[in-house]
Amino acid sequence: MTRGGAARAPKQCAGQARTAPPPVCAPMVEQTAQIIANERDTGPYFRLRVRAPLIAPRVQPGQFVHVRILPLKHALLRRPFSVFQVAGDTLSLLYKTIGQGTEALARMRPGEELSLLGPLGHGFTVPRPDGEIPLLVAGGYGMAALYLLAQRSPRKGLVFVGGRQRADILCEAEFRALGWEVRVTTEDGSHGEKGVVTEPLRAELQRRAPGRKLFACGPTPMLRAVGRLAAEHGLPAELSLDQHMGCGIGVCLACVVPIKTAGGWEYQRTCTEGPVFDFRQIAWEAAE
Amino acid sequence: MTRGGAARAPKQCAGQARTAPPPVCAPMVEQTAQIIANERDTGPYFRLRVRAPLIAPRVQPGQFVHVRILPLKHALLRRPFSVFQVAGDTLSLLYKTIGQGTEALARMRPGEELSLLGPLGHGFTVPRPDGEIPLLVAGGYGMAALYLLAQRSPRKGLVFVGGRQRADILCEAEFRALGWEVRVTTEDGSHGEKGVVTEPLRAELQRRAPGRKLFACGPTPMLRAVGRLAAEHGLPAELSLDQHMGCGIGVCLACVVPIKTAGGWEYQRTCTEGPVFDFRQIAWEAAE
Amino acid sequence: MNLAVQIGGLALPNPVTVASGTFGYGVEYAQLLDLNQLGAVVVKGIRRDPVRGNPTPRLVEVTSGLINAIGLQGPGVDGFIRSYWPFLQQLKVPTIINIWGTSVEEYAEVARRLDALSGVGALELNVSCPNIKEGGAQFGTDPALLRQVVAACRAATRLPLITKLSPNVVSIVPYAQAAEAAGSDALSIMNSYPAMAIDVETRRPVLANVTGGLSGPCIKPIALKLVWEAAQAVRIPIIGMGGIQNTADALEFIMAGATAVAVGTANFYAPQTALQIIAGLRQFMRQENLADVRQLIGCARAGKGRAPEATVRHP
Amino acid sequence: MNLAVQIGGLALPNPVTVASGTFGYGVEYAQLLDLNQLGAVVVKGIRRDPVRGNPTPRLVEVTSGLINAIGLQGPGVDGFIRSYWPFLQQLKVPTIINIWGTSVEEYAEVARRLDALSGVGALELNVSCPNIKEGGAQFGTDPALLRQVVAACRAATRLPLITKLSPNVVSIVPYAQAAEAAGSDALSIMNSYPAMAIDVETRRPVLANVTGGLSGPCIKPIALKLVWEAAQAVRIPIIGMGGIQNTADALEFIMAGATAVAVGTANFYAPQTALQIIAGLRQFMRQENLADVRQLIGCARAGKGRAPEATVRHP
Ligand SMILES: Cc1cc2nc3c(=O)[nH]c(=O)nc-3n(C[C@H](O)[C@H](O)[C@H](O)COP(=O)(O)OP(=O)(O)OC[C@H]3O[C@@H](n4cnc5c(N)ncnc54)[C@H](O)[C@@H]3O)c2cc1C
Ligand SMILES: Cc1cc2nc3c(=O)[nH]c(=O)nc-3n(C[C@H](O)[C@H](O)[C@H](O)COP(=O)(O)OP(=O)(O)OC[C@H]3O[C@@H](n4cnc5c(N)ncnc54)[C@H](O)[C@@H]3O)c2cc1C
Ligand SMILES: Cc1cc2nc3c(=O)[nH]c(=O)nc-3n(C[C@H](O)[C@H](O)[C@H](O)COP(=O)(O)O)c2cc1C
Ligand SMILES: Cc1cc2nc3c(=O)[nH]c(=O)nc-3n(C[C@H](O)[C@H](O)[C@H](O)COP(=O)(O)O)c2cc1C
Ligand code: FES
Ligand code: FES
Repeated sequence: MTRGGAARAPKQCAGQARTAPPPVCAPMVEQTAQIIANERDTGPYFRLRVRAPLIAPRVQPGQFVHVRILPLKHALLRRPFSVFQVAGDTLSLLYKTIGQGTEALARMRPGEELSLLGPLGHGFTVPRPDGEIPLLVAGGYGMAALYLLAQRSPRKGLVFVGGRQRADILCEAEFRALGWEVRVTTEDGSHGEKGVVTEPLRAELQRRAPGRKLFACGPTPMLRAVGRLAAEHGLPAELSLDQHMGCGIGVCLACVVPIKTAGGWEYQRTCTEGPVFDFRQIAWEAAE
Repeated sequence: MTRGGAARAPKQCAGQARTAPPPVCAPMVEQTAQIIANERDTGPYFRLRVRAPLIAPRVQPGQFVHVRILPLKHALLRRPFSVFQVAGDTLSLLYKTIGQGTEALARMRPGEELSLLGPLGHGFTVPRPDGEIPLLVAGGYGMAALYLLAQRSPRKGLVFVGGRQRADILCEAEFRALGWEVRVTTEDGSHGEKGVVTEPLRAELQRRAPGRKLFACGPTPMLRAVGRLAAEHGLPAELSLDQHMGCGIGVCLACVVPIKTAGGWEYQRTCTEGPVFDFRQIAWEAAE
Repeated sequence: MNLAVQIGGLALPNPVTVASGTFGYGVEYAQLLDLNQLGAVVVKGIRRDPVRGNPTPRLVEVTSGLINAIGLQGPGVDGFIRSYWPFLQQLKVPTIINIWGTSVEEYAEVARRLDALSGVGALELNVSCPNIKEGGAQFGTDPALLRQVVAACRAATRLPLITKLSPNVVSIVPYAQAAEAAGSDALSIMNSYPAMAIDVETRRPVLANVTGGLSGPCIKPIALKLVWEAAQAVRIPIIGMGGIQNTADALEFIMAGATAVAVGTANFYAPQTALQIIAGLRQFMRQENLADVRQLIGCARAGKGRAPEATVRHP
Repeated sequence: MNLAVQIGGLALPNPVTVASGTFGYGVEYAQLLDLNQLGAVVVKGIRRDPVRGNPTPRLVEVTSGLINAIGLQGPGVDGFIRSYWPFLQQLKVPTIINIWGTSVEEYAEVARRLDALSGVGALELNVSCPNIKEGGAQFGTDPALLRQVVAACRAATRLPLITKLSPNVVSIVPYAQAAEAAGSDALSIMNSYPAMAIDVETRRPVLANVTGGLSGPCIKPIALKLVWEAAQAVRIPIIGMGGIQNTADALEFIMAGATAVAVGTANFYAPQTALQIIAGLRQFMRQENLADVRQLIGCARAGKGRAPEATVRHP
């Protein structure tokens, strides 16, 4: 069941404490957004920039937009994408073409329009200047969700980026330009270290763990591995989960994940209570 | 029921005598056709030119192509259009935007592709050099079906063109350029005579009817009026009928019209036995 | 120009409502649209106790539709009253509460408890959820059981009762008539249709629940036919739904005999749909010179509409 | 690599057939594709006498589908034999003849007359046409009548019998079992689904027949679920159909338990569909290292497919 307490009028709540999230969060809007640019990055990855003045200025790191790709007439649902960058009244997405929606999106041209619903979801907690040192861990398009966090974080840290091959390593230069240290791994060794992204992370934590906090976005096995490392070292970790979505705004209950409660666990919504959850809250066992 | 006689291998039959049409006609092909040009003519009318080397050279006047408009993902059926002009391995359509298919078509650009099935149907009988003088009667996009007939006819004649307003009068100059006389009517009087297209036709036939043959394409009420005039004057008339179609190739039986038989009437297929029928064959009463 | 309609004693300011399970508890949409413009707010189905729902995946997109197997996750009557009723109660438009149970007694109990709330617009009895084994569909595909459920709820409350029928029957007529005879004030037609999808990569059903309910534009022609048939078999009003995404869709249902319509799946991808349809209906009535939307109800039946000649363009 | 399958004694060179009524009598498509590449040719439904069919409009396009009410126009048994059989007889692949009647006796008579033809592959009993009042649907929605029809045809012919079931039932299981018990060698699932559309400009049903049968990709998730359920309830093979338009669709049906599939509505807009699917199946089997297409039949059932981890890309 969804957590209660919310008959009051909806209000801003992104970044609010996780203990009692109301069913409705950051005031979202639906807005027609014109495409400014839509270009290939590397391999199957594209960067899309749109004008979305009602959404862009209010996005918190880790939040997402739910995009209606209008040429996709027989596929109805919107597609969720993390907001990658924000500049004035524009926002950018970094997306991977994997299916009919993202492929149709990749064919769209500047001047064409999308419908955006956003900003949606609970994002990452932005590190405090005097807080823990952030270690970001990204797999593939997971980078998109973490860039805004790095940019907004007053405390610089390390970024661990992993992928299958060189083309999966995104925005390395951008993170370095922000003054963050970047550690790259690829499974085929075509760029950076050969291996999976959690290996250099494990090494780093063995070297020095205290005072660090993990922030991760990527495939579920990677997130679970990050969670295990956090547990081993007693560190906090915020994980951004990936679930198929219907509405994106908390009504369809398609996107739920099992979250621990006093008595056991209950389903909470990735689109509303998430996509970012404290790793200790997630009842992984119940999801199996 | 569909008329029999056809277990033999399919063969060329466009222009064949109407008495015993086999169920399968002019060898049709399915072909991907690249758009060369797609531009507005007047008002809601567009001209589309495509490269279709397997179809264009074989088209007979009055035949049509069945077009799959690929961006129209949730609307499945092909749309039928008369072949307007043929030049080498290209063919042109003249179409009016009236619904989702034609509107999607109007948005397509040179270089994009359509799927064409054609040439389809039984067209008009091309006049003989020593035969009757052809009088063509067209309403709106009906012009499209008649142009090729005028071009291929060794005997020149008159063209009666009608429409609601000036923008509905298409390819007047092209018919004149072929050396045909053109009589224009518009319902609002904005071009040519004010009135409906059958009025100047009636006047012409009253002046001189014998040795004339009517060929018509346009809205059903116009076709029926042309049929009545032909009957009054004892003239032959070929009418191109407009029916909603499924397959376009004779299998779905959606496009049928009632055709007189010895014993009464039977349903025949507009896409296969038609779209052009001798007006005396049509059992209009049965269609009501 | 009158858009108001009556659904068995319940007055709706206009005929456009939303479909249960696609609009949460209303509050979630409050930021995106003015709920007070709707004909009514219809909330997600609730039963007596909280319900955890099915494992994920719970939803899969298919051609022009989606299949869901949410499993009626919900807070239960108490949770609903505590968390959502204070918000819903302050709305100016009626709230219709969709309820279900796993026994005749449970349906009646939920009805009784909601009867005690002040300000409820109507109860919609979901006897047709395709995703619940005991309860749900079984009540909607057996006319005798359907009659018992409706009668028990009828005895438990004086609130208007709307029975939401299953499409998964040979003919909707006996079910529509059973609900009417047992005291239902109105019908909702239709719930989602039992369906499934297989992932050819994993070679497994996509949904954790294997099967689910198909909704969206793909089912509209089926829903329309059921409304058409039911409207000729009963005297109580019908709320038509199934794939409605624009004004023309809503008009089709009204012309087939529905007194009101509900927008479901379209809320997920186009949250303004219901409001756009209300505006579209007004525009249609203006163009067609209609003073009262009720003139359109069932007008597609022979002898009720206009002659085919008198066509005009619609919005 | 084996693609051949058996449909109750009838050997098909591959599992991809076409759906009755969407492929005429085969001859019409002969210019567009090599019929001898198909699993079988299935012809439009015929009864004893010629049938004129319904008035027009007979067909309307809807979202991701179409509704037809052709009314089984056809030449009757004699007309069929005279006009089409000489062509069909010379094909290398089997012809399946779809038949119907308005009484049990008529079904049996048609079956008997076709039994006398040499070279017929199988008879498909259409007990589920939604567009015929007497005959058609009534036999498909009453298990007792269904059993009579199948038994009477069984007595009339030794040809393989395929019973084509109606989707318009609460559960397909009793119908599938009734057909099996009465001697049907296989099942075809499903026919089109009863549906309708209204023209909001004329305010009238679009189809002259008012209602018709919905087909195309919009019904695929419904058809798939019926195949899934029937496959677990009977031992006879199933030909799956409903909205199939590509290899993945066909694989879904086979993985759900169909032994063969039929391409219907897609023939109208994409005549190469069946051949493309055959090529697609070959490619899939090559990639997946499968020697026999029969390894895929029903593999989506628990314990029959592969583990979700071992995913690969399909064509
Ligand atoms: C909170 C969140 C943030 C995301 N951010 C990004 C991002 O920044 N960049 C990026 O490339 N991708 C991101 N994704 C994944 C992205 O939503 C999917 O890749 C996309 O929806 C695929 O659509 P498709 O039509 O191309 O694929 P299809 O497989 O054709 O889609 C079919 C259906 O499945 C859903 N779906 C398929 N894959 C996923 C997935 N991985 N996650 C969620 N739904 C899926 C689609 O939305 C659609 O409803 C994010 C997902 C979530 C939940
Ligand atoms: C033999 C023949 C030749 C034709 N030649 C021409 C031509 O040269 N130029 C031209 O502009 N139009 C022509 N038409 C009409 C043209 O086919 C329709 O205007 C077109 O199909 C409309 O499609 P739509 O998607 O825009 O309209 P919609 O109304 O959205 O179409 C919905 C469905 O109805 C069918 N439909 C709608 N109107 C017609 C119609 N008048 N005739 C047949 N089917 C229709 C569509 O094909 C589609 O299946 C011809 C029709 C026929 C039968
Ligand atoms: C995700 C989802 C959840 C639903 N939950 C309910 C429910 O709780 N109770 C109910 O009666 N119907 C429920 N329905 C059915 C809808 O109310 C509606 O009857 C159906 O979806 C058809 O309308 P549509 O095609 O416009 O969505 C649900 C539908 C969807 C898609
Ligand atoms: C125009 C049309 C005519 C049909 N005629 C018949 C028929 O004569 N006999 C029959 O058993 N099914 C008939 N059907 C049903 C199809 O064989 C098939 O079962 C149904 O269309 C579902 O498949 P599809 O979605 O791939 O079209 C017809 C379907 C269509 C669209
Ligand atoms: S996507 Fe609908 S509740 Fe999260
Ligand atoms: S359009 Fe199918 S038979 Fe003519």
